[in-house]
Amino acid sequence: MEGTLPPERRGFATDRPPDAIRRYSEAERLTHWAVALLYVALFASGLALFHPFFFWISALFGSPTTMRILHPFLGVSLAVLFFAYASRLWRDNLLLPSDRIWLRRMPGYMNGKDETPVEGKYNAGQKLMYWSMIAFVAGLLLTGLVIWRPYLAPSFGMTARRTAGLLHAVFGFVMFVGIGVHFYAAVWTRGSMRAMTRGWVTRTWARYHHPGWYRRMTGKVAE
Amino acid sequence: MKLTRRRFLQGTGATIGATSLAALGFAPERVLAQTREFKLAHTRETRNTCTYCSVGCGLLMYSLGDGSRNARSRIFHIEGDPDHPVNRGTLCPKGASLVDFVNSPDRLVTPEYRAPGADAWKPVTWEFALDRIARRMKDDRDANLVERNGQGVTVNRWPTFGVLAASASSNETGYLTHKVFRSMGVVAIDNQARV
Amino acid sequence: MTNHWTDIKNADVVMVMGGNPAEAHPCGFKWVTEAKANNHARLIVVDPRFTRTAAVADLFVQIRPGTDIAFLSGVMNYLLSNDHVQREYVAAYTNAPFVVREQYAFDDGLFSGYDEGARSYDKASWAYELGPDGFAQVDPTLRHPRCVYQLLKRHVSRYTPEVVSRITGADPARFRQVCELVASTAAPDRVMTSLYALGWTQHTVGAQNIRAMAMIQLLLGNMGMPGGGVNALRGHSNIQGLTDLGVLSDLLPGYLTVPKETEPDWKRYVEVRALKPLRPGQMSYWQNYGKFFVSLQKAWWGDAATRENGFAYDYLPKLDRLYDILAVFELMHQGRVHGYVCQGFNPLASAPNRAKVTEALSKLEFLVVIDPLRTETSEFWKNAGPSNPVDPSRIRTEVFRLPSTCFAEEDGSLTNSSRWLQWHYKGAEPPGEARGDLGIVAGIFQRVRALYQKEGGKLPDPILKLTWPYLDPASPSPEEVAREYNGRALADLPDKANPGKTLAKRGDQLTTFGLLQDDGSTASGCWIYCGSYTDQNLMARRDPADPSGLGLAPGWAWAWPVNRRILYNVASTDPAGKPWDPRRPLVRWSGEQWVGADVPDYKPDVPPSAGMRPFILNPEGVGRLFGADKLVDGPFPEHYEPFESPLSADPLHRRPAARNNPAARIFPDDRAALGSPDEFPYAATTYRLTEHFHFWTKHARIPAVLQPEQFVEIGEALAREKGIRDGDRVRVRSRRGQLEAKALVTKRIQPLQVAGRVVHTVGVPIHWGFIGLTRPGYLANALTPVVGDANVQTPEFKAFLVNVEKV
Amino acid sequence: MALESLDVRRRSATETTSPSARSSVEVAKLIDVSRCIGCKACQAACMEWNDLRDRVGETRGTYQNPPDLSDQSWTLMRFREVELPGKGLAWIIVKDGCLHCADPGCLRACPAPGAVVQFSNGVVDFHEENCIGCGYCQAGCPFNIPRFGARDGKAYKCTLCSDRLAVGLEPACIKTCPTQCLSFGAKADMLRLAAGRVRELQGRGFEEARVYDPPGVSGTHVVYVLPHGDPALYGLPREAGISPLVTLWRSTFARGLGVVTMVSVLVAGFFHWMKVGPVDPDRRADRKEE
Repeated sequence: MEGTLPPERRGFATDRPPDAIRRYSEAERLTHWAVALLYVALFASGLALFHPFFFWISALFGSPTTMRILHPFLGVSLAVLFFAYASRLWRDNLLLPSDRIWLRRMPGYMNGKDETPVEGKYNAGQKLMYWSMIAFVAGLLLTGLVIWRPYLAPSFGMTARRTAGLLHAVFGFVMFVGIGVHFYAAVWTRGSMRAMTRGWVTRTWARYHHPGWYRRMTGKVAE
Repeated sequence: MKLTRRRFLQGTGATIGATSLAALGFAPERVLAQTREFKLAHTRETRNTCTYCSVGCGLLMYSLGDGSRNARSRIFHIEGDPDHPVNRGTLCPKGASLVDFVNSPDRLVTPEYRAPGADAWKPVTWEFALDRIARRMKDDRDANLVERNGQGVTVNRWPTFGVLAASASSNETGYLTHKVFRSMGVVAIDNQARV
Repeated sequence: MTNHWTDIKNADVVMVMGGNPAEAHPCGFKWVTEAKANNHARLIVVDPRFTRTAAVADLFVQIRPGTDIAFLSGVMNYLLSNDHVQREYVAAYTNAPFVVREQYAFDDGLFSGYDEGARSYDKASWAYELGPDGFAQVDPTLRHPRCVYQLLKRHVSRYTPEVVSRITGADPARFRQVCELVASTAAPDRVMTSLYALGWTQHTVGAQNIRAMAMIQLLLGNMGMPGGGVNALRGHSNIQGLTDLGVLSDLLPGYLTVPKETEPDWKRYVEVRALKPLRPGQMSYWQNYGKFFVSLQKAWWGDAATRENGFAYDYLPKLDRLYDILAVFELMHQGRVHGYVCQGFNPLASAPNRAKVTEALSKLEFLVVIDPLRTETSEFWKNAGPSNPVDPSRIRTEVFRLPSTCFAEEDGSLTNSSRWLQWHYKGAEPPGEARGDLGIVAGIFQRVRALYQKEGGKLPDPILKLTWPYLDPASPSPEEVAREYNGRALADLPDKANPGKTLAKRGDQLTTFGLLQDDGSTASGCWIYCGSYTDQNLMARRDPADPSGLGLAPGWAWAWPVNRRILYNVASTDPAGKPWDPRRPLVRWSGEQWVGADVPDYKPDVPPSAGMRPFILNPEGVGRLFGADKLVDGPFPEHYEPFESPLSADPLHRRPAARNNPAARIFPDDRAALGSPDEFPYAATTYRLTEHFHFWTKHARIPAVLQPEQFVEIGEALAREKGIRDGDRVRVRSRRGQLEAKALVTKRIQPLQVAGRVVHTVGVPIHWGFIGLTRPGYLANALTPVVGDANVQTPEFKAFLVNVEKV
Repeated sequence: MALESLDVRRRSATETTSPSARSSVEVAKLIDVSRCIGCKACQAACMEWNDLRDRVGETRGTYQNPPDLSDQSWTLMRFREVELPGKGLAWIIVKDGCLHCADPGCLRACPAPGAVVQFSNGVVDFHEENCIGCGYCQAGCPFNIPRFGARDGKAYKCTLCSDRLAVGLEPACIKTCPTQCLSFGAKADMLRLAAGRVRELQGRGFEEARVYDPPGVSGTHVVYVLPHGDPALYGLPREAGISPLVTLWRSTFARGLGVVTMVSVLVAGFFHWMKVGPVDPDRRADRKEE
C-alpha cells in the first residue's frame, strides 16, 4: 500500500508538493532540534544522576565526572536557545476562549474523532505544552543554578539547595512526561514530524489541523 | 619470599588481567571499597624525644628507605610513642607536626658567610668557616684575656667573647659546649634558662 | 619539678598560676585531666588572661600582671590566720620553729640592711639566732615572737582580702574560694600540686613568686608528697639538662658555681660552699661539694688537674660581676663584647628590647650562628621592611652561619622537666651539608687548639690540656661524652666498710655520686648525672612498668639524682617514718631501712628517730619558710610593682624605694627607657600559644596553618573605648618600640578595678618574626623592658606598659 | 578488622545489597568537650597523617584557624566565647568533623555508585575516585561536613582514618589528643564511658551535661559529651536528621515511582498507537477523494 502513495505523502517525504505551506522557518527548525538534542542529553545525564539503574549512561559522556560537569552547561544552553525560540512564539500561543472547546473534546480526538477546527497556528494542546515547557525549563534552570557546583551552589543556603535539588528532580520528571506527550503527538499526527524537519505541510494537513492558520496562509480569509 | 620465574609470570599475568578488566569497567567491587594503603607498612621506625617543650614526649619517627646504602633516609611521619609513660602516644599540635619542622624549607643546608657591610649571604665551605672563626677567636682571646685583676688575683677570664647555648640541644652537646668554652675562659655563657 | 609529670595525677587540687600548661605543655597537662577524672581533683587557674587552661578549670581568677605575690601572700594570710596548716609537718619539716636574729627587721617594704645607693641588701641580719653550740635556736611551740612562724604570720597579715583585691584586682569572692580550696589540702591525706612556668619567672620578683608558693606548700605539708610539690614546667626539651650542666654564666655542671675573684684558691672556694649543718644530726649534703668539684676538674683536665695546682682551679675563669644575657647585651651595646656564638638561640627574638639587641649585635666584630633554621638573629643585618628596618651597609659585623642537625638526626639524651634523662636515636640524615653540634663545637675547638699549639699565645694550658679522649677528635660520639659526664674511677676505690674490697675498679664507670672523691681518684663531668651511664646506658631504658600505681615508672630512662622520681620524698612520711597518706605510700621506714616505691631521699639506714630531717641539702635539714640569706631580695616574698606599672601610686608602700623590687638591677639606659602610665596606660604581658613553639614552628607548615598571623588580644571594654574591632590592624607601642598586628577582641581579658582605677591588660603572643612560613610579623620583644629578676636576671616579659591604637 | 568489600554495609547509589557477610565491631569516637583544651593537636595530626596541608591564612579575631573545614582540613576546632547565666564566661571549643552517622545523609544523597561507603564498623568513607563532584552529599549531610577540593572538585571529609583502622590502629586525632578529650573504641564502650563522664560532670555542677548521639540519624559513630547540654551552644543541631527534602528527593520509593511513571508514559504511547493509530489527514483526504 505504501508503495502506491505519492512520494510527498510518505512519512518524511523529501519532495515538496508545489502547493505545500511553509509552517516552520529554517531558524525555527534548527533551534527546535538543537533544543531537542540538548534535552535528550540532559535527560539522559539527569536520569543517570536520578537513579543508579541508569548510572551506566554516564559512560556515554566519557566519564561520570565529565557528565556531571557538562550537564549544567548543556542545561544553560538549552534554556538560552529555548527562551530565544519561545520568545517569538508567545503571540501565537495566547489562549483563546475557543481553546476551551478544543480541550474539552480532546479525549475524543485521541480516540479517532475529528478535531474541532482550530483558530490559530497552534491548537490548545500545543499552547498548553508551550506554556508548561516555559514553566519547566524556567524551573529547571532556576533550581539547576542553585545546585550548580562549584560556581553557584556555595552561595546558597543548604535549605535552598535541598529544595532546589528536590524540585529539579520533580521538574525533570514532569518535563519528561510533557516531552513524551509532545513527541508522541508529533509522531501520532502524521505530517507534523515533516513539518518540523522539512518545514512544510500539505494543504490537507493544514486545513485539517489548523484551519484558521490555513486560511490565513492561503489568503482564503473569511474575515 | 623467593620469587621464582613461574610465580613471577603468574603474578604478571594476574596483574595484566586485572588491569585490563578494570579498564573495561569491570572494576572489582573490592577496589571500590578499599581503604588507603597503610603508609607505614615496612618503613623504618626510630625512637626519639620531642624537641620542643620539657614534657619530653616519646616519638616514633618513620623514614624513607630501609637503611640500605643507596637510599637516603628522610623522615616522612612522626607520631607519639605509646609506651612512653608521660605522653602515652599523645602529642600536642607542635609535636604532631614535627615532620614539618624536620623538613622545613627554612632548614639550613650549607655554611654561609656574611662579610662586613654585605647585604647577602655567601655559601662557604666548612673549612673556610671554621678556620676563620678559630682565627678570630684566638686573636680576640690573645688580645683581651684578663689573666690578673687589679689586686693581682689570677682570674683568667675572657670577657669580650660570649656564647649562647641551646636548651634544645642534647646533654652531650651542652656538656661539650660548656667544657670547650669555659676552658677558654669564657664567662658570658648562657642558655635559654636565663630568659 | 620537685615531682614529675605523671605524678600530677595524684593531686587533689591542682593550682596553675604563673603558667598555662594546657597551652604550653598539653601532654603534661594530660595528667591534670587524669587527676580530675580519676581523683576528683579541682583545678584552680589564676592568670591575667582566661587561658586555654582556664577553659577547663573549676575555678578561674583573673589578676593584674605582676601581682602574684600579693595574691599568694593573701592565701598564706588566710591559711595562717585560720590555722589551715599541716601543724605537725610545719613543726617538724620547716624552719617555722627557728628563731631569727634580733637585728632582722621589715618596715614598709624594705628588709633590714638595705643600701639604696647600691640597690642591694647586707643580708647579715637575715639569719637564725645561733646557740653557743653553733646550731640554730628553735622554739618547737612556735610561740617565740622571733620564730619564723610568728614572723611570717606578721609579715603576711598585711595581705588581707581587701588589700589582695585592691592590688591584684581579683574578685574577692573567688579569691576566698581559692583560699578555701587550697586550705583543704592542709589535711595529711589531701595534696595540692603547683604548676608554674615563665608566668612566674619572667618578673623582677620571679624567684620570690616561686618561693611564695613553696612556702604555701610547706605550710600545707605538700612538699615531698606524691601529687604535691612545686613544679616548674620548663620551656624547652633540654632546658633542664642545660641548667643541670650549668651552661649559664655563673654555674658549673651539677649546680656548682663559677668561682668569684674574691675566692683566690680552691680551698676557700669549696669552704664557702660546703655548708656545715645548722641543726644537730642533719646531713647538709653540700658538705660534699669538694668531691663534686674535684671530680669535675679531673673530667675536664685529667692529669693536668693535680692537688698541687688546686686541681687546675686557675684554669677556670673567675667572676668579677654578673655575665647574664642582659648584662652581656649591655656590654655588647657598649662595644665591650667582640665575638659571640649563638648556638640554637635566637636572642634578637628572645632577649628584651629588640632595638637594643640589634644595636648591640651591630657592634660585634663577629657573630657565629649555629642552628638548624634561618633565625632572625642570623639575619639581623638584613633589611626586611618595617619589621627589620636596618641598613646592611652600616653593619660591620662579620656573620658565620653554620647549619646544624636537629633532634631527629642525632643520638643523645635530653633531660625533661621531670629530671628524666631520655636517650634518643638518629632517624635520618641531616639535609645538605648540615653537621651535628658535637662536630661543630669540636671543629672550632680543634682549630683553636691547633693555633695555640702552633703559635703559642695567652694562657694556652687550659686549652692544650683539656681532656679530649674521643675516638674521632673531630667528632666526639654522644656515648663518649655521656660516659664522661657520668664519670669513672681513676684509681681503685677502696671500700672502707669492707677492707680489701673495692667499690669500683680503676676505669669503671661510676654508679652513684656517693662514690665521688675529692682526692682526684674519680672524674665526673656532672655529679648529679653520675649513674646515668654505668656499664650500660640507663638513659635508654624503656620499661614503662609502674608497680606502685603512683606513676613513677622507675625503669623508664633515668632520673637525677640516683633515679629518684620525687624530691624530698621522705617528707611524705611523718616523723615516725610512716606515710602521711596511707593511700599514697611513696617511701617508709621499715624498721631497718628506708624502703618504698621511690628511691628514698635520705641516708638509707638512718632511722627517723635520729632526727635527721628530709630536706637533706639544706644545712637546717628542713624546708625554709624564712629564706635567710639565700635570695638577694628578702627572706620573705613581698609584693613590689613591676618596673613598669599601670599605677602611678604604690598601692602597698609609702616609701618610694619600695615601689619596685629594691634589689633588682637595672642599667641606666634601660631605666631611661621605662615608660610611664600617662603615656602607656595599659598593662601588657607576652606569652606563648599552643600552636607554636617560640620562633621555630613558624618555619613549619602545619603550625603556620594553625596560627598564621600575628595578633594581640584586647578586652572588649578597651576595644570599645578605642573603636577597635576583631581583625582590625592595631599598633602596640611601648617606650622601646612598637609592633603592628591584628586585633583579637575577647571576653577573656576583663578590665580590673585596681587601687581605685580601671586597669586594662593587653596580651601580646610571641612567635612571629620576619622569617618563616607564617605571615611576616614583628618580634614581640620590640616592646619589652630590660630589667630582670633580682636573683637570676630573668627579664620582666610578663608585666610592662603599652599603648594601643587602631592603625 | 580489615576493611575490605565484605565489611561493607552500604555503598552510595547502589540499590542492591553490597556484599556484607562479615560484621565487625562497631566503633566510635568520643569527644568529651569538657576535657578539650582547644590545642588543635587533632587538626595537626589529621593533616600530618592524611598528608594534607591547608593554606596559611590570616587571623580574623579568633583562635579558629583555618576558618572552616576544607578539603585540606577534615577536622577543625571551633572557638566560641559565651557568657552563661550564673556560670560566667565559658570558652566553648568544639572539634568539628564528620560524625559518621549510622544513617548517613551523604550516602543517601550521593548519585555516584561507591563514592560513599559505609563499612560495617560504622565508618562512612568517601572514595574520591568515584566522586563526580555534584555536591549532593553536602545537601544530604545534617552537620554541614563535606567540602570540595578547589583543584579536583572532589568531596572530602574525615575518614576516621579508615587506613589506620584497617590495620588495627586508632585514628590519628584520637591517638594524639593530649587530654583524652578524644577516645576511641567499640561504640558500646564509648557510650558507657560517655555516661560515666556525664555523671562526673553533673557532680561538678554541670547539671545539664548530656551525651549527643542523635537518633535522627540512627546514632553516630562520633559521640559528644556536652557539658552544658544544649547542642546549639556547640554549633550542633538540636534535632539532627536528614532533611525531609533530601529524604524525599533521594528516596528509593519516590525515585522508583518516577522511573516507573516515565516508563509508563512510553508504554502508554505505544498502546495508544496500537489502539488508535496515527492521525493522517492527507490519507483521510485521499480516501475522501476516492
